Amino acid sequence: MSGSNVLEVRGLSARIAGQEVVHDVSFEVPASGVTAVLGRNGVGKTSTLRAILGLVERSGEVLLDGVRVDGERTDRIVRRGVSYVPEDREVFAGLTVAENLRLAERGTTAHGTTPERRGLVDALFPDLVKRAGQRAGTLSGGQQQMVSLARALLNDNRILLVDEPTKGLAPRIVTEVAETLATAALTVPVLLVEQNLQVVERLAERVVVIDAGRVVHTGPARELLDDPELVQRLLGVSAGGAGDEVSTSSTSEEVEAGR
Amino acid sequence: MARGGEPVLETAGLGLTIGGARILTGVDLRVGRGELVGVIGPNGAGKTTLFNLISGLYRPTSGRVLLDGRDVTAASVAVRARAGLGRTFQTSSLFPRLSVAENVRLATQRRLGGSLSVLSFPRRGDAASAEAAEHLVTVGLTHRADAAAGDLSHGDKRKLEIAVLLAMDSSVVLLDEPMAGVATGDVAGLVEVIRSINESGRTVLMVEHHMDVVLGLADRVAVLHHGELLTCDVPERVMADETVQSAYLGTTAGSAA
Amino acid sequence: MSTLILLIATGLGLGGLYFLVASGLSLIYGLMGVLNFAHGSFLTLGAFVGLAAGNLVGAGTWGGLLLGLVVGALTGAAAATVTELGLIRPLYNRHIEQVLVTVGLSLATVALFEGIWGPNPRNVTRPGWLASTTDVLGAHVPNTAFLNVLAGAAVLCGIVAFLRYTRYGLIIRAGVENRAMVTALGIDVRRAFTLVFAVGGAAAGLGGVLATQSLNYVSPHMGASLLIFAFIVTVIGGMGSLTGAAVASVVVAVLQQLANFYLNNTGDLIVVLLLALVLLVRPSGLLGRPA
Amino acid sequence: MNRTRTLLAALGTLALLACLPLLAIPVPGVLPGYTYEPGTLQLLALCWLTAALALSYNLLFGVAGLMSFGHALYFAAGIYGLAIVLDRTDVPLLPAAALVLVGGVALAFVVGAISLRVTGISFAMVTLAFAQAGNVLVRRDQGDLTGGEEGLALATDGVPAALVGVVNTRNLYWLALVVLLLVYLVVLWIERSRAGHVAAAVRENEVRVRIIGGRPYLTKLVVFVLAASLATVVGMAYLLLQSGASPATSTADFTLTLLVMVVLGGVGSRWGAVVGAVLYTLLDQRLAELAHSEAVAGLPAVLRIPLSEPMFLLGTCFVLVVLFLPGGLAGAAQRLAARRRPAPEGAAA
Repeated sequence: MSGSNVLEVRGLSARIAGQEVVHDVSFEVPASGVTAVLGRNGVGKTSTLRAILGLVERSGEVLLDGVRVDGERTDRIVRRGVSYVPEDREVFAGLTVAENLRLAERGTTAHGTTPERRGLVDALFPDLVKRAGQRAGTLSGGQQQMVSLARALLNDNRILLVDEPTKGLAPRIVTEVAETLATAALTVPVLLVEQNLQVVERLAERVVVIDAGRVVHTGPARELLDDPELVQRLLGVSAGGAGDEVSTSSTSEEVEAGR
Repeated sequence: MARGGEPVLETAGLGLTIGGARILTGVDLRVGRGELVGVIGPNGAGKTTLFNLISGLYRPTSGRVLLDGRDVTAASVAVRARAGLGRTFQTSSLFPRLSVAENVRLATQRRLGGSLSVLSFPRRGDAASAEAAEHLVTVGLTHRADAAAGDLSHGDKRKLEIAVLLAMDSSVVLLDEPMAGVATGDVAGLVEVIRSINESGRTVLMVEHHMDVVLGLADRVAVLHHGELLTCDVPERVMADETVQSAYLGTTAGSAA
Repeated sequence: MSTLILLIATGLGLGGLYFLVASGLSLIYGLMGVLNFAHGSFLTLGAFVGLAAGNLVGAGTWGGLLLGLVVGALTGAAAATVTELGLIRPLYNRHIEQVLVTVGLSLATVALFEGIWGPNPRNVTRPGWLASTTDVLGAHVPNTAFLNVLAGAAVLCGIVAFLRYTRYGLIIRAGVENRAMVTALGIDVRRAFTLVFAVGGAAAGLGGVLATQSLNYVSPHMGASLLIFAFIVTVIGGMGSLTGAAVASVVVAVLQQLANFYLNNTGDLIVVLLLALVLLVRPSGLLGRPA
Repeated sequence: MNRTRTLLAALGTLALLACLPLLAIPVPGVLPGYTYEPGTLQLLALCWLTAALALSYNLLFGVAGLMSFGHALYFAAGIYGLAIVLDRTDVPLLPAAALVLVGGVALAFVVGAISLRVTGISFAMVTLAFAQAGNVLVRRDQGDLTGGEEGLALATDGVPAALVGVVNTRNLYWLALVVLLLVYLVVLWIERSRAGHVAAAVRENEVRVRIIGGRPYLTKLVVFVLAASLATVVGMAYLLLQSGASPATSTADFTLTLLVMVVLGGVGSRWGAVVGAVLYTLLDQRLAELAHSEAVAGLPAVLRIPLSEPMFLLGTCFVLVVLFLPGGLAGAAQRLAARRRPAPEGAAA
């Protein structure tokens, strides 16, 4: 066991409605930086994250800082410092922004909320401070994603699990989300599920590729993204030039110029 | 329109707004008879919503859906299905505790009539069962005919969905990410099945992330982005379109050559 | 005119009772998806134990009634807590089984109550004022109606304030929307479940003692008969909607009183007809979210 | 081969049950006396009718997945309908029964059409409300039709003499057995029919049924009406057996006891429903006797009170089954068989 890994997953399987959707997945997340989980739609990336948290039926080992947590309930695992930013945001639509954030505060426990963290979140999301009294359901998709991220960042976490944070967002917002995540990743390791390869390129140092519920590739992000053939084979997307120096921000500028 | 003449499936100004959020706006899509149209777009662009509106699971807040020139906007899911509209779901949606054969037979039985009869029994030899058995042969699931559908592997479930689709004998078929969760090695076989469905004269509208599959199969490609239809054209032109490139392909994997 | 006022006033009083039962049902269903058949037993138990406690101070005194109300509410809360911890929690997320255990519990407890307190209704002694009436625009309105309306309104305000201003209220409101996500924020949502059961049980226990004052008797079956109307109220108001339950309680009870007087004692049937009508026009109930 | 054996076993059991009134078998502790005695036959006949009713409820709940809390309404409709027709008119038994059946079907159709607009828990509550309305009507005794709390005695003028009186309990026993067999066959028939298969499909995945062009609402309505009509038929036989109608059969509690029987036996299992119902009826009977026995009367209150309430024991027993025996008796039997089956293979290898 390596001491530099914050999270280790060994032989993890997940079942949904009695059907195994993740089979014997193993990988590590180093104690700093972003590790991206890649794979085509429906291969079990989301289920892997949810299995780590115990939100779906699972078997196998999950170690947080070398300690097994797979026997614990979801809320206990989260209180050990594992925050989750789910696919589709899952903000509480009927609650105000302030209430959404208040709900996420875990108090002054070991991995709870500190005044500094609260200040950081306020600084990171000035828009949310302005909209504190607004119902979260009336926010735009991008704003909801910010609420979801802010909920996770309020606490002093050991790791963030982030599921497709850019899904369905406009390119400019994608850039914003990516920048926010980059800032967050300076202080806490992130396990990121992402379809947008440019976001992956911008953020991730390491990648784990899943296909049909199994890990089929792990390694440095560069190595995968520089190899169009590998991208094509593993992810099923025509990656003509993932290695080109197209950054997220330049892409969004193109879009805006084009409109 | 690449094939056929008259549009068999048409949406006009189709839109859905939920609680002030615009999920889909003003989608005008015309699919000709026998065509295979791929629908692409980043996650959350509204592709599945479009399918739910066309198949009737959702009611649009604006616009119309026309099937064979007939306005079916107000028609129920079942009525549309009877009018020849079939679909699959992204995640398997079967009758988990019924057998594989029974899953298929329920569709053939519905089509051949007498579904609500308490006086007639389904039998091994009857027309509905015989046809169901044929479809199982087509997708290669005969050896699992008596297994409960819920016990199948993911790949076999996808095959079963295709068999049910064949059993419905729909003239228009909506495929929602048929490759989702299918191991890379099995993709080629499934592509052939979809091709044969299309070549038997059925119109296919297919949401798919797997670009090679879309480019290899589709007569035309529709691009959805933020709930709007950016374009719908032959693959070459869609791939060359700058707006599409930056909006979708650009943010996915760089530009296609 | 005075008859109409009397009927509306007694209807409002009855509505207060219905709401005390329906509020708990609605809260529990909204958060946990459980239809609690044993809710009537919480009411009956609260009534018997509350009255017994009140009699220690003195039957028919205000002090006794006050103590009875407090003890009744506490008893209901305790019974509900034990039920949640012992029977509902082990069947986490298996809604049908959860309904089934509450069905079994209701059958068993009613029988047990019969065994302990006998199958027949027993008269209760009320404080003098509660046994008399007050003149309102010529109508002799039973004073229990005022007490019931007051209690119903107080419980409504109390629950609304609890939901709006406390952290547990926040957790419950969030849990109604998305339970899994509440858990994923590091919150033990099961504690909120137990609390909701306890709050619902307290309202039912309170309703039980109040019902004895209105009916002037206490019986092992009073919970079951009130429960059926509470079910109807919950469906008409919209499953899981607290305000819906409040509105429907008043509508159902007033209509029932009017029909009983003007339409030859057909109140119960009219209520069922109203239910059918609501289902035909608006299957999700008056204030329920459309499916 | 296996099927033939099962069929032979079933026929054998049936023949034995049919011969019981002619035999003198004592089953101490279970039956009150020898099998030919009227008291015993009456209890057994009650078991068969309850089993038939539980089968009809299992069709609704187990096959179509419709949790109704108002099935007693159609049972009571059979009992009271026939009692009233025989009491108020000169129509002979068979035409009267046909008339009541038509009425039962119409009632089920109307109530089903309305309650099936909602699903799940709401459906349960709405069916309960309708049944409660029926109960209120029966108890209120409008126009002296139902006899209120007293109930209604069977008017025997239109009934064949062979079905009246304690001396003819044997015939009533056979009638009950025939009704059980009939209901079993009809339920089997419906389950195996095309509509039965669609109903099971609706239970599994309603959206998918709509996607393949089926009509879940109509399917559910068909099953609802069929199950209700069977209950009406059983109700009419029940009237003859008990030679009277009592308002207790129209209460919500009565439906709940049906639910208890079906869950006890195993939801969705036909023989489970039969065994559950028979077991329940016998237990109910024996526990009531236990309650009044001297052994119990001598106990301290903590033990005496619970033991003297059969419903308390049954309710508790039911809760335990739900908590610890998923699938009821049928589920337990299945698990037992599954555990036993691999053993011989292992021995052979």
